[in-house]
This record gives sequence, C-alpha cells and structure tokens, in this order.
Amino acid sequence: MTLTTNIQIFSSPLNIQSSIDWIMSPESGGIDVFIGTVRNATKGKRVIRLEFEAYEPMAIAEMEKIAKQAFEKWPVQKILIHHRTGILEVGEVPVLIAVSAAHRAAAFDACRFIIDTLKQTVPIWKKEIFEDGEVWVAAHP
Amino acid sequence: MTLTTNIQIFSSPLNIQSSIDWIMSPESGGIDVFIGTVRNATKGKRVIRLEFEAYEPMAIAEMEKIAKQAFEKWPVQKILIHHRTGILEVGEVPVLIAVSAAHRAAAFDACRFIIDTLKQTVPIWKKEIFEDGEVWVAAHP
Amino acid sequence: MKIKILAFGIAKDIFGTPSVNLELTNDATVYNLKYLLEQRYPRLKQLASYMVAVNNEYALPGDNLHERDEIAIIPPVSGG
Amino acid sequence: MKIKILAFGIAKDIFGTPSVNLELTNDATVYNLKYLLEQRYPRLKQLASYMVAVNNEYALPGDNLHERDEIAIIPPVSGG
Repeated sequence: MTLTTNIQIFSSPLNIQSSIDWIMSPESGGIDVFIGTVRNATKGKRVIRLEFEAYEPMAIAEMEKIAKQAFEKWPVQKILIHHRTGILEVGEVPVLIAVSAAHRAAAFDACRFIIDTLKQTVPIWKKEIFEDGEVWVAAHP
Repeated sequence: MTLTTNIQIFSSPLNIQSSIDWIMSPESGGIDVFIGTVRNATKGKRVIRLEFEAYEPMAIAEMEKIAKQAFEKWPVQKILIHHRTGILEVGEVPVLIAVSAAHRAAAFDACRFIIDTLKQTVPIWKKEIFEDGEVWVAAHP
Repeated sequence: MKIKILAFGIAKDIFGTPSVNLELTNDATVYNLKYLLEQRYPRLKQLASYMVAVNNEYALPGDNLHERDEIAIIPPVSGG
Repeated sequence: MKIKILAFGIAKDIFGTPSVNLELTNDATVYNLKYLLEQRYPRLKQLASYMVAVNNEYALPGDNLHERDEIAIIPPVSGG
C-alpha cells in the first residue's frame, strides 16, 4: 500500500527535494507546495533567529487530523506536512507542506487550508530572538 | 540588483531544487510553489507521453506580462515561471511556478493567478499521445 | 490524586520547569485544574488564552481528569 | 505585400508546415488575413477558436498588418 500522508517533526533541516520526490506520482497532475521560511524581520524589528518547540505526540495527532479533514474536503491524493523544532536561522524552513491532486484547484485549496489550520491548532510554539531580547509569539493579547 | 523575476523556457528537465534556491530570501516568510506534472490519464484514457510546443519569444513576453500583473495585484517579492518544451514522460514536470512574499496569502494568491492565467494566455501547446493516436489539447470545441 | 502537568512555550517559562505535579481531588475537572494553576502561577492569567490538553486532545472545561492522564498546558500556538 | 505566417500546434498540422507565405494588399487587416487563410485551409474554421499574434502580441481583427511584421497563428493554448 502506498502511504497517502507523510507527517513528521524534525530537529534537523527539512529536505525539500526528497519531500517533492515523495509527493510526486503518475496519478497527479498538480502539486502545491508551501514553504515557510524564517524572515529577517517582524513588524519592522530585526530577527536574529527563531526557536520552535513542539508537544510532539499531540502535534503529530493534530496534523493527522488536519490531513484527514483535507482528504474529506478535497479530492487530493497525498499530503506531506513536515515541521521543524529547535533553533532556526534566517532563511531556514520551519514548515513544508505539499499536496498532490489530479487537478490543481484541490491541491491549492487543501495546501492553504492545511497551513492556515496548522497555525491555529497544532501545539508548536515559536520564540523570536531579537538583538535585545526574545518573545514567545502570540502568547500575549 | 537582485532580479525579481526568473522566466524561462527549457527543452531539458526543470530543476526544482535550484528554482527553490533562487526564490528563497531572508526577506520572505512564505513561498508557494506550483508543480505541474504529467498525469498518466486524461478523461479516463491512458496517456503515454505529452509533447509541448511553444512560440518562445511571445510565450516569454506573455509570462512577463503575467508576472507584472501579479506584482501589481499582490505584495510579492520574487516570481519564477519555468516551462518545458519537447517530449515529456508521465511524472515529468511541464511547469514550475514559485512565488515568495513576506506573508503567505500573497504568495498563494499570486501563484494561483499565474498558473490560471498562463493556461489561458501563454502560447504553448500540449499534444497528448495515447496508445492509439494523439491530439492537440483544447483545439476543438 | 496526584497528576503531572506538562508545560510548553511560555507556560514552561511561567512554571520555571517543563512539568509540575499537582494534588487534585479525584473528581477534578479541567476547570478546577486551571483555577489551581492560576492561583499558583498568576502570570498564566496574563496569557492571551491557553488550553488544556488531556491525552493529546484539546479538553473542555467540564472534562474530568484521571490519575494517569497526560495533561499539558497549551499556550497560544505559533507554529508554521 | 508578401507576409510570412508562423503556425503552431494544430495550425502547423493544418498548414502542413511551420510557416506559410501569403500575398496581401498593403492595407490588409488581421480580419482579411484570417479570411484568406480560412479559404486556403478550411480546417482552420473547425478550431474552437484561434488568435493572430503580430510581433508577439495578440492582435485585434481590425489591426493593420505591415510588411516586416512577425505574424503567428495561435490556436487555443494548452500549456501548464
């Protein structure tokens, strides 16, 4: 049986090429890939690096739920969700999502749904490290 | 000066990794990548391979126009559009689009706009080769 | 009953440790747990919000807690 | 004037060649060109539609053609 989901948390750099190799198949016509990258600034303030922490078993369970919802909502073929933990420098990739489908609309819709929902429900936390301090994102009103 | 568009037509396989290396930058926070792939069937009929022909100078000009429109419509940073010509086997990649932006919504919107518009306006033609014949796609009502 | 509570993100900073043990009555709910934690760690109340997870699932305030449950404090998430 | 017309996709199959030469009056428009081509290659009329490009731009039926223009017949596109 070919697995249709590939959901993992890594403490080492994500491999974009091997993720794309995994998502491609002779049945698919369109693949949408979302790559989150560490930006050098947030709200005009220079970011030095980010640190990601995950409640791993629950984060995996929540990502599996999101993938299941996406399969129910759109005719997609495979879903890959890879998330980093640990310290990431500017330009590194905290999250990689790839969705394949016979037709592109489903791949686009599902990929966007997955990243939007992941940011709302998956227990992973990002600390922004600035030159003069650090802050857990979204913790305070 | 850093180029913000990378629009090319290739007669050899597209390089996904080097395209993603090009699109990534310290200013970007979200990258959306669309990968078109040759599907093994169309309307239930088995596809052996595809053949793409381009009116190259006009195709480049039309893709440049689409990129310009995307820059006008959304706050995106870089746009890459690579398209293949020649004979492609099942699983190969005829088109690769990548868009970077500070925030992901613009990257998703622009990437989808680019592939949707490319399919309507860019003078490139696809011939589907079946076991029992071949047909130029979209030529007939 | 004695339960162990995992803390993540800013909750770990507030607790000063990745897990704490708490003594609760056997009929304790998520609501009771939050009340006790906020008494012991008033800074919890300054969070935009926080959730409690029981056995890797988001829990509701009325849900009961049990001795061997895996309890976690989930401050506002910010992955992706 | 004599003009050279490039053909792509199914138009190339219909013409049986990637380019044809046509003799047109000096005031010829895109509309006139399409009329002449459809007379010579009736299968063109069976296409879902087709456009004419002049110097790498889609042209309108009323646009005038000039001696050194690069003219191309653009059947329905299907890239991507």
